[in-house]
Amino acid sequence: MAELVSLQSAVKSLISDGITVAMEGFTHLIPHAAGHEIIRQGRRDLHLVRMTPDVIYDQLIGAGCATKLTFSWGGNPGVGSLHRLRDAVENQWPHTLAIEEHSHAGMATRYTAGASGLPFGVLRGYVGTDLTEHTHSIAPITCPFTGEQLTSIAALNPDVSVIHAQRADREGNVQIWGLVGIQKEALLSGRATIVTVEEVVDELPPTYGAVVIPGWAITAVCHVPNGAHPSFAMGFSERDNEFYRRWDAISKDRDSFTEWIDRHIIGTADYDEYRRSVGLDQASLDLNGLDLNGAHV
Amino acid sequence: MAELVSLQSAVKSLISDGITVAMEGFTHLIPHAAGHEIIRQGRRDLHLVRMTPDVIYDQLIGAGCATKLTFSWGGNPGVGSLHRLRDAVENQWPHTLAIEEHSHAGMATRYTAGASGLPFGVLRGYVGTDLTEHTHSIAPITCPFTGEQLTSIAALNPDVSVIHAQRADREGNVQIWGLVGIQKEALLSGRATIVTVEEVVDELPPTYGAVVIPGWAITAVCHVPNGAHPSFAMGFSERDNEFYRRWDAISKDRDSFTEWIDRHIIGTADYDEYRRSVGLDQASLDLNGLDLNGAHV
Amino acid sequence: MSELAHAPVPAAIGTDEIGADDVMIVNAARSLGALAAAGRRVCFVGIGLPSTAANLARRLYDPAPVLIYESGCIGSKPTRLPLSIGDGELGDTADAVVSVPEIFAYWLQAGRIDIGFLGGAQLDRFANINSTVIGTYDAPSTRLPGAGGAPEIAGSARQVMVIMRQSARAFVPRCDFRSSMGFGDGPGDRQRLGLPGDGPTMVITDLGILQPDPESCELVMTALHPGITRDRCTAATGWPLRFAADVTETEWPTAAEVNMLREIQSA
Amino acid sequence: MSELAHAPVPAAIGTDEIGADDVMIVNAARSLGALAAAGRRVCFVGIGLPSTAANLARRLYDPAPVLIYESGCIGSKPTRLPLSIGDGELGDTADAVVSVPEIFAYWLQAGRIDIGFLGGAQLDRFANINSTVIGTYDAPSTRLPGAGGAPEIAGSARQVMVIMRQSARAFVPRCDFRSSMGFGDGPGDRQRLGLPGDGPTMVITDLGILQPDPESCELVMTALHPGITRDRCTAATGWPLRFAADVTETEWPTAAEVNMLREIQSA
Repeated sequence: MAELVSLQSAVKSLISDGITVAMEGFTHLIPHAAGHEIIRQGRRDLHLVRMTPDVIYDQLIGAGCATKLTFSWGGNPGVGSLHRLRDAVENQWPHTLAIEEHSHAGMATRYTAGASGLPFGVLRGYVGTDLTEHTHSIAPITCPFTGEQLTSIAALNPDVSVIHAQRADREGNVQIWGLVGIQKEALLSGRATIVTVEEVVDELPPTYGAVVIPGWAITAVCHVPNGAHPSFAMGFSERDNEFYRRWDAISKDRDSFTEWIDRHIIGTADYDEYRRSVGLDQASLDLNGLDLNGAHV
Repeated sequence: MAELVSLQSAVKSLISDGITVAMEGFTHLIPHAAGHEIIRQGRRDLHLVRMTPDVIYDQLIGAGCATKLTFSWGGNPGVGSLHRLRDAVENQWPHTLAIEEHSHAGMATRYTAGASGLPFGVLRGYVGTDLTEHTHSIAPITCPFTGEQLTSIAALNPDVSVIHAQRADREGNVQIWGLVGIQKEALLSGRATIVTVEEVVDELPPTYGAVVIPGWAITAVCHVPNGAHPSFAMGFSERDNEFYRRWDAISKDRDSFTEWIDRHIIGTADYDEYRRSVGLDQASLDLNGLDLNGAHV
Repeated sequence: MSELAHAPVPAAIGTDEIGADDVMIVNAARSLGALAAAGRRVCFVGIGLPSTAANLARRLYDPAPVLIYESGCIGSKPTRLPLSIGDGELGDTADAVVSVPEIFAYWLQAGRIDIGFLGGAQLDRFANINSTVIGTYDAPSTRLPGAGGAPEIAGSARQVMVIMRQSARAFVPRCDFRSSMGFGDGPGDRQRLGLPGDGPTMVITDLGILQPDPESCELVMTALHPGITRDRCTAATGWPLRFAADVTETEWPTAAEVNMLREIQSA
Repeated sequence: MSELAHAPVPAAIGTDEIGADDVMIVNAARSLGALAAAGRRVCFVGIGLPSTAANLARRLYDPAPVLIYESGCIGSKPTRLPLSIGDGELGDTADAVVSVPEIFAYWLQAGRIDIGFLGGAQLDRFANINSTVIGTYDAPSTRLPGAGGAPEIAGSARQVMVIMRQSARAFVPRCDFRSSMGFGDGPGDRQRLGLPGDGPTMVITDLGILQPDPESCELVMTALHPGITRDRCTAATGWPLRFAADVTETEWPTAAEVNMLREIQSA
C-alpha cells in the first residue's frame, strides 16, 4: 500500500549510500526532481541504473553521487555528449566511475525478467558485438527444444526504482500515459519503489492509452508537479528542448557545472525552490503558452 | 498489409486440412463465427490450440474437424463440462483426439515466446505437477547466473492465429479494448493471421484501454458483426450466459449436437444466416435492450 | 443440502434457510477478512466458490481483499457474481486490466499475490489438487477441465486457501492426477522443488476447516461448523482423518453475513 | 559544408543552397521510397539523420515507409522533426504506442522490421558500426554514447541502411569497438552467428553510396553524388577504397525533394 509522502522523506527513508538505484523514463517522464533530491541529500557510492543516462545522471555523476553506472546509451538526446559522464569515464572526475554497458533490448529484457520474478531473460542480441567482452551479465544459452543458441541476460532488481508519472489517487494507484516506455517494468523490478506524480486526485479519470499500477505494489508516491523537467509529462508539459541545449554549455566545464549544482540544487531547499532558482515558474510550464525559453540557467 | 476480405475467403485461402490453428479470446472476444466457417468448409485433421477450448472448440471437435488439441482449461465456464470434448477424450467420438495439456501460465509463455521470435520461454511453473509427464513441450532449464532451476517451454507459432476484435480501419489496423487477454500474443505468434471485427471504420477513434495492432502485421481482416457470440465484444455486446447454459443441453447428447450443427451451421450459408437460424437478430444484440434469452436454440 | 439446512436458525435471519454452502462460503470470507486485516490483501481468485467467497469478503470487510482474476483484472469490484472468469463486469470495475501473460508474469510469478484461492475436484491428504482426470490419464473415467491457472497459483502465491465440498470421493488419500502442488508427498517437498509460496494453509469445506499439521503437512480437521459431528467428517474423508488437539466450532453465520451473501448472489 | 554547396545549382531550385547533407538525406529518402514501393515499408529509425531522411521519404512517397521508434512508437507521422527519440510528437502521431520491451521483443526481434536505419561514429570496411568508444574500451580517448538499440536492429532487421558523413576518421579499416555487427570479418560471419537479417545493404554518405561486394562483403563505392570525384572518396576512406565496375552518378536533388526537406526541417 503506497504511502503518500514528501519527496524528501521518500528519498531519506529509502535511498541510502551504496545501494543500486534505477531512475527510468524513456525521454518522457524522467524523474529529475528525485535526482535533484538525491544530490541534495548528499548520497554517495550509488550504483545508478538507467537505459539512457541523459541529463539526470550527468548531474548525479558530476555531483559525485555514483561509483557505478549500468546503461545502454549515454548521450544528451539530439544535442551531443553528456560531459560529466564523459569526464568521469575519460578522466575519473570527480572520481572513478565503473560502467556496465548493454544494449536497449538487453536492458529492457533485464527489467522485464526482474519484474517477472525470473533470475534471467532470453533474447536474440549482442551477437557479434564487443559488448559481450565487458559484462558478466550475459551468457549464451541453448534452446532445449531446437538446440539454437541465444543470449541469456541477468535480471535487474534494483534496491530502489524511481519513476515519474502523471497521476495518482489517494490510495497511491498510479496512472501513466503517452510514451509508457520502460516505466512499468522498471518500477515492478524494484525491491522498493518511488513514484513522483504531476497531480494527486480523488479518482483516476479514464484516460486514453493509460496504464494503471495499483498502489499496493508501490512503496512511496510523492506529489511533485513538473517533477520531470526538462523531460516532460504528456498532458502536463512539453519537453524543454532548450534546457537540454543549455545543459551542454553548463556541463561542458567543471567549474560552471559545480557552480550550477551548488547554486540551484545544493543551494535550494526543495524542488519548488530549485524551479524558482532556475527561473521556471508555473506559468512557463503551463501547456497553453508554454515558454520553452523559460529556463534561465 | 491486411486485406479486408470475407470470412469465407479468408478461411478458404488460409486454413487447410492438417494445419495448426489457434483461435483465442479469453472469455471475451472469442471468434465463434470463424469457428463456424471452419466447420462449414469441412476442414479436417486440424491441430487446434487454445487456452480455454470453450464452446467454440466443443463445436469444432464434435463436428470432427480436429485430431489434436493443445489447451490448458477445457470447460464450459460457469456451467460445467464440454461434453463433445469429453466424449472425444473419453470415448473417441467422433474419432480419436490427441491432447497436449498445459497450464494457463505455460500457454501464455508459449504465445509470448512465439510473438517475440524466440524458440522458447522461461517460467516458474509446472513444478511438482503430473503435467510434466504428458508433454514434450517443457524441460528444466538452469539459470546461467544463479544456478537456479526453472521451467523452459517451447514457443507456439500456429500456422494460423484467429482472433475477434472490436474495430478495424480501412488499412486493416485493428483496435481491441476491454479484457485484451491473450489476443495480441496469440495473433502475433501466428504465421498467418485472421481478425474478425465488429465494425470497419474510416479512422479508429481514441478509446479507453485500447490496444492497436497495425494492419501491416495482419494477413486478413473480416467484417463480422457479433462474430464473437455467445462470447462478447466490450462496447458492442454482452456475454450471452444463457446460450452457454443452453449449450450444455444441446451438446450433452450426440444426436442433438449433430442435429444442431447440421441445421444451424452446415445448413446455413454464412454467419448472418446462422444468426437468423438460431433466432439471434440484430435487435437481440443491441446493447440497449439486449435480450439474453434471445438465443432460441 | 446437508442437515445444516434444517439446523436451528437464529431469529435474526428470519425465515431465510442457511445451507451448508452458505456456511462454507461465509467461513471462507471470514478467513479472507482476517488475512486482509493482517495485511495479506491481494487474492488471486478462481471462478465459482472462491469468487463468491472473495466477493462476500470484499463487501463485508475493511480493509477488503484485492481481487485478481486470471483474465487480467486487478482489483475488480463486481456488483454481481461473474459466471465466467472474463465477464465484462470484472474488467469494468477493475483498478487495472492487463494482458493474460502480464497477470501471470508480473503479478503472480513475481510474488505479488498474498493468497491463491482455489477449488478443485479432488484433494489429497497433503493438499495436492486434481482438476484434470478421474482414473488414468490415458483412459480417464472422467475428463475434468484441466489445470488452468492453478499450478502456478499454488506454486507462487504466498499462501493458498482451498474451498471444496468435503466427501470421501473428493478427499482422497492420493490424487489420481496432481494438477497443482500442495505439500507433495510431505514435509520439505515444496522447498526441495523450490516453490516460493507457503502452500495451502487452510481448506474450508461444508463441514469445517482443515489445516496442515506443522510436522507432517497432513491435513487435519481444526474446526467444525455448528451441528457437524466428527463421525460425519471422518465418513466424508478418504484417508484416516485426524483431528487437531483443540478442534474449535465455527460461528454460525450472522444475519449481516447471510444478508450480504444473498445480496451479491441475487444481484 | 563541402564544395557541393558551391556546385552549380539548377535554376529550378532557385537561390536555395543545397548542401552535402541535403544530397545525402535526399538520396537516403529515395532508397527508402524505392524499398517501400518494393513492399519493404517498415523502418526502425534512429534519431538524427535517419529520422530526418525517413520522415522526408514518408512525405515524398506513396506507399510511404512506416516509421518505428525505439521509444515504442509504431507508425509515427511527426509534423516536425523530433529532437529526441521520445518527443511527444512521435507518440501523438503514432498508429500505436507500445512499451520499450514490446517494441524490441514483439516487433524487432520477431522479424517484423524490414529496414533498420542507423548512423554511427565509426564504420569499417565490413560495415560494422562503432558508437561506443574511440581508442581502447578501458582508457578511451573519446567516450561515445554507446550501442543503444543498434546491436539488435543490426541483427534482426531484414536489411540495414546506414547514413553517415564519409571521412577517413569515420570510415576505418576496423572499428575500435564493434557496437553493431555488419558483416563481421567477412563472408559467412552473420550466418555463422545466426543473425537472421541480411545486414547492411547500403551506406549512404555525403559523397555517394557504398554497398557490400557480393563476394567479399567489403563496402565498395557504387554511386557518386554529382560533382564528387573518386579521389575525394578515396581520401575520405580509411581503407583502400574500391569502386564498383559500373559506378553511377546520383540524381541532383529535385526542387520537390529540397522544398519538402526544408519544410520538415523548418516546421
